[in-house]
Amino acid sequence: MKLIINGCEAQVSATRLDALIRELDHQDQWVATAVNGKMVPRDRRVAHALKEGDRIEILSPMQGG
Amino acid sequence: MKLIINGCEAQVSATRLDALIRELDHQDQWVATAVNGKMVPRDRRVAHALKEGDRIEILSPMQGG
Amino acid sequence: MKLIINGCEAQVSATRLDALIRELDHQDQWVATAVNGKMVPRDRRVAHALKEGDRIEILSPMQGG
Amino acid sequence: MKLIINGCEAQVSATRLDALIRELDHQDQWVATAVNGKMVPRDRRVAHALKEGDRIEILSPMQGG
Amino acid sequence: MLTIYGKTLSSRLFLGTAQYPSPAILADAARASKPALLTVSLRREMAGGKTGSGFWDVVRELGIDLLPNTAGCHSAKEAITTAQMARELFGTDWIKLEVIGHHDMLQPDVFGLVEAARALSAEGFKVFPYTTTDIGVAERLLEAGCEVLMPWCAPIGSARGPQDVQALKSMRGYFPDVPLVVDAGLGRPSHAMTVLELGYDAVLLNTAVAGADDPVGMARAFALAVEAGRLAFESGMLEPRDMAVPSTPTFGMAEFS
Amino acid sequence: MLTIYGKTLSSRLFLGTAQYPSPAILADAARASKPALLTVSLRREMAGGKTGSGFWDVVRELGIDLLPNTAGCHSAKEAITTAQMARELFGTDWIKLEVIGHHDMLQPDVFGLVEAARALSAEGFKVFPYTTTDIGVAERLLEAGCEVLMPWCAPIGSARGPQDVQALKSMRGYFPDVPLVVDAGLGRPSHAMTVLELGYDAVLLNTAVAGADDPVGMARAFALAVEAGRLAFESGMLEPRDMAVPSTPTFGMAEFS
Amino acid sequence: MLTIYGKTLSSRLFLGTAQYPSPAILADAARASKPALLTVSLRREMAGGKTGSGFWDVVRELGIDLLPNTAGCHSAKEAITTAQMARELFGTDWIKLEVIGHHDMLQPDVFGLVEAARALSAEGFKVFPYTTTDIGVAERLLEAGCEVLMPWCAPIGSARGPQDVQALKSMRGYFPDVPLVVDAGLGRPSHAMTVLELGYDAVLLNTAVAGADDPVGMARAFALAVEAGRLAFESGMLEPRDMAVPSTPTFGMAEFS
Amino acid sequence: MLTIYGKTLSSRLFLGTAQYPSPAILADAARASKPALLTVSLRREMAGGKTGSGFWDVVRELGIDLLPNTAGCHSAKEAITTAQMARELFGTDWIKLEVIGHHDMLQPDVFGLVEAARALSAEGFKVFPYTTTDIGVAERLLEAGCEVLMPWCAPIGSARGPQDVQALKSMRGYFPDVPLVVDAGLGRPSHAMTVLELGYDAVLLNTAVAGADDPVGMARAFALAVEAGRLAFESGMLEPRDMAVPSTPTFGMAEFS
Repeated sequence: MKLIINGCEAQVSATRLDALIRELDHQDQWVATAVNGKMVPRDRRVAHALKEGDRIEILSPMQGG
Repeated sequence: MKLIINGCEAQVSATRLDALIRELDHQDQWVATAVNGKMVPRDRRVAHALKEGDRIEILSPMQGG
Repeated sequence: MKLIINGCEAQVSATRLDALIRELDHQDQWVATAVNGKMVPRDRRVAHALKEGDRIEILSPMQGG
Repeated sequence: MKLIINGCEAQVSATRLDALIRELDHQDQWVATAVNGKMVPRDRRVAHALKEGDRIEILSPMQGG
Repeated sequence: MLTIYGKTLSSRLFLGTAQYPSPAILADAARASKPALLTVSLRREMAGGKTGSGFWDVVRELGIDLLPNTAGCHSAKEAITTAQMARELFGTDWIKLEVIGHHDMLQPDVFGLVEAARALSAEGFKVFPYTTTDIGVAERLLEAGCEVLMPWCAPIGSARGPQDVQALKSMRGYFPDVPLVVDAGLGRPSHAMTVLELGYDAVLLNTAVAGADDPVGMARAFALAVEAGRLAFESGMLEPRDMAVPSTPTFGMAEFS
Repeated sequence: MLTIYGKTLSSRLFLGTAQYPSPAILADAARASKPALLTVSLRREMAGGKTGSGFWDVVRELGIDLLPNTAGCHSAKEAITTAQMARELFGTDWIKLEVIGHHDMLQPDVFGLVEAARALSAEGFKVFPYTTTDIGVAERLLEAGCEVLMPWCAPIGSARGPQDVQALKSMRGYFPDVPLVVDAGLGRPSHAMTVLELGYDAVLLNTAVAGADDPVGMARAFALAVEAGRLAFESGMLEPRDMAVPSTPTFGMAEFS
Repeated sequence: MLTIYGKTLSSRLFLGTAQYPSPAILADAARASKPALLTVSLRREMAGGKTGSGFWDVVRELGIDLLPNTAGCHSAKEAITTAQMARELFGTDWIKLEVIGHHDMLQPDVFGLVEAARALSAEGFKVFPYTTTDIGVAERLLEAGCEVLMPWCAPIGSARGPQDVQALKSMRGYFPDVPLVVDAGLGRPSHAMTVLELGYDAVLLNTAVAGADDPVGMARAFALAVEAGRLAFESGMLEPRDMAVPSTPTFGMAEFS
Repeated sequence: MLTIYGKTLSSRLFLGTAQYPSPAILADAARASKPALLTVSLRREMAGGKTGSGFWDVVRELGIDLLPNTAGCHSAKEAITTAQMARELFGTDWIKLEVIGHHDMLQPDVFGLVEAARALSAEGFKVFPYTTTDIGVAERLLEAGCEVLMPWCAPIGSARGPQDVQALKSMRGYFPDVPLVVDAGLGRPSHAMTVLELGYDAVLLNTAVAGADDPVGMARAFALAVEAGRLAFESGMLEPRDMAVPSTPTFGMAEFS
């Protein structure tokens, strides 16, 4: 299935958000996720089915002022 | 009829706004009027019937910065 | 003999500066002295004869900024 | 005779200051003169004999702030 | 020349009409300074049309265009109704829009201001908003239909002059083509001149003139200051330098040693 | 009117003649600003009286009183000889006395300045000393015979404007009856206006005008600024206040609630 | 001690974590200055959780409370979603709310800011709003549920220090009991000290420390400045005077004439 | 470390001893701020060595090096005799040289100052001259033998803080290797910090501490300010910029639209 992940098109096999995080080799507890502009909390990722063309944001801690 | 004119209670005989202006001896063209918080244009004063307790504002030109 | 001590006229019996300091009950090591606008060092007080009308300044430590 | 005129060495034939001004083709009334650091007024130039090595300053009006 | 809402103004000075020792002195101050606009307000009529009518006769005789204000309004609703009444009374759709947040600072309430500016522009008013140097607020006022902005440079009547020159510069730089009029906070002609030198288009004054020992002389001084400030802006001023630079040429110095 | 050394001056602006793009532009700037005095200097004559003679013809044609300077002199001796030569060359005993301490600041050398002022006053010169705001130095200059003081407000040519307003106020307050002319450091007409508002009697300018994109327009702007600044001083300005004060009366406000 | 949202803070310094030469230098700067809070943000994860993880390990080891921000958000919606994600990621409901109006000034967009503050407060966030000195905006932020205000004193990263001291004083005077933290615009420790002397409760810094030649030394200097500034405020400073007043007593002066 | 006349000083704070509520509070203030030097003066002894002897006992117990002054002297002659008496009384050849021009400004009389500095240096005194930022005067003081300069930054006791930062910068830049101590005019710790940030080597204070509501707390605040200001100077501060610059990286921003 084709998704837009952090602004870039990507072809993935995962069908749920928790699987996508694993497929991308992210550390589950150090990322926050949003799908199509809405946050998806960590405990809902397992239940969150992905659809063709979903816009996924995967964010992690960064320097800030 | 009792009205509140520019914040003060007053007993008047006029039943329409144009008559009130005359009764108060104001110069019709140098005042602007509002009833119960809404402006009443000059040409509508004649048609504007007053009710007991109406709050009337009669304003005239003043210094301003 | 009459002197002007720190701006005030005074009648004293001392004839030398070291004696004057004692007569005025000052602590010798905590005052500095001048006669007629010139400093008289501590070790010269004993040799310094006073004359009628000499202007004596006797100064001590004070707060300063 | 060799002089230093406005900081530059120069060989001149004039022996008096008024003659020097003419020799240098200056307008007499629009220059002020000094010899060896001292001003020589206009009316004294005729009487002022020059000596070998004199330092002559010939100044004229200039922009100023 | 300065053009606002399609009208070319005769000067870069707008003058308030309040607080003068007498209507006659107001008239003399206006004649001495030839402002493009006079600001006026409206208040409750007392005792048969007599209130301040001496004032009103004087102002009409001056024949200067009027800019009514909504001074003292603390909500968009009050300001809107006041503007509607001013339009009828003064016969102009120009309005100096003031919505004041709280008393002790007389600071614009930017939320009420934008709301009222939207409503009044929609009713065809030509709004002159009294605002701050906040650029985001300014953008909303322009979106609302305003074609001029009137930022304060210090609290009303404080006479302190420009308190944040950087903010004034930023606003000028961000809106190069919008007429910007400094309204409120000016105390001295040099304050007015300073903002004109920064490229501001005009100033609106009242207290600094009316409260001077000689309001007529001060009005004239402000008029000259505004003219000179604009001329200086157009003539390209020097930038400040850190080091001293001689004006008189050093070349050709005599040596007397 | 301003009177110095018994002579009443036609304006409160003194203008320098250096650094203009051309003598013609200098002439136009002078005509546009009508200064009371033009400052000039003298330098080594080069090549048969031709040096800067275009300049000199132009200056004479203007018919404005001249104030020769001793710019660039680093000792009392140099300044005294230069003043003597200037007196003959320009036919005036007025002299702007500059004794400069060191190059990079062009700061007055107050020791050499007082020494030269004493000597020149004794020779009958009318000395206009370029000095600092140091009040003790000013007292010695007055004792030496000076009847005017010309303090800097910032380094020459820095265009920074008044750097220490308190010091300028103190000097004005300490010498209420001495003509005080701010010389050097002014960059913008509002700077000149500010010192006139403080009660200073005049300003001397050069770089700020000659170095402007349009020297003629800038000269005019400074002339207006000086006129307006004096008028403001005489008209009694408001003092700054901390709190905001309404200009439009709040009495008689309508209630629409 | 300073208490915000019921939590007593260990210092009056909040430190940003961006722009340091290395995570190690950030850690040393934090140890040298002992800030009460470290600000952090979140960004797109690149390449398998490796992005800035060196940074993240360092920050966790420091064991200092975190204040996530919504830097770079240009709408309430973006800021709200970012805050929700930050709450989960950093395990705190404290959020530094930035809604930026436009790029070149990084000025708060006060409309988006108030909208986002209302929504986030309703969701239980403890909002630290990055705002201006606008008092009307501040009142709406407090109504929205904010228990602290973080006004700028100059544009972010400008290092200019307080540009409008009167406005800062007015805000402090108008909200005597609200914790006020100056966020953005500070360049020098003396700037931070100045706002503490005015009675501000704390400062938030980043560029001034991270961009110094020696960030660790500068962090320490700011920590001392903040401590000293608060101590000065509590110790009751002298008011400026116009006239000079001797410190050494003049009574009892000797006479040597 | 700061070294003056070959002696390394323990701090960059010099503290005056006048105007404290009591000698005990002076002692506590000195203990709280650990100044390198305490300034003292001498006055006419009254009534048998009792005058201010409580003060004198306290000062001796503190065991801090003393810097006697010539405060109140209006001529070189007075200052020289006072210095000679101070040397004997306090057992030190260090002297803070004050020659005051006139009362209301307590401004240094630079002519008397240089004259006295020459005479005292010739007698072996280590002169600490209280002077202005005048660079020509400073050069003469150095020629006279002074190895330190103590310029004012505002009138004594005015508490106004630096009035002409450009002049302070110029003096620092012109004398990179001479110890420069700001003496007089400081009112707030941030003022002291500002001059240390400019690279000044130390400050001398009195009124700002003694006149505070809590002199002991204020003394501590100044001590921290001086330490922090020096640290900031050595750590290389950011220069102010005109435009805003983001601290949080903008790279990797999420998109929620």
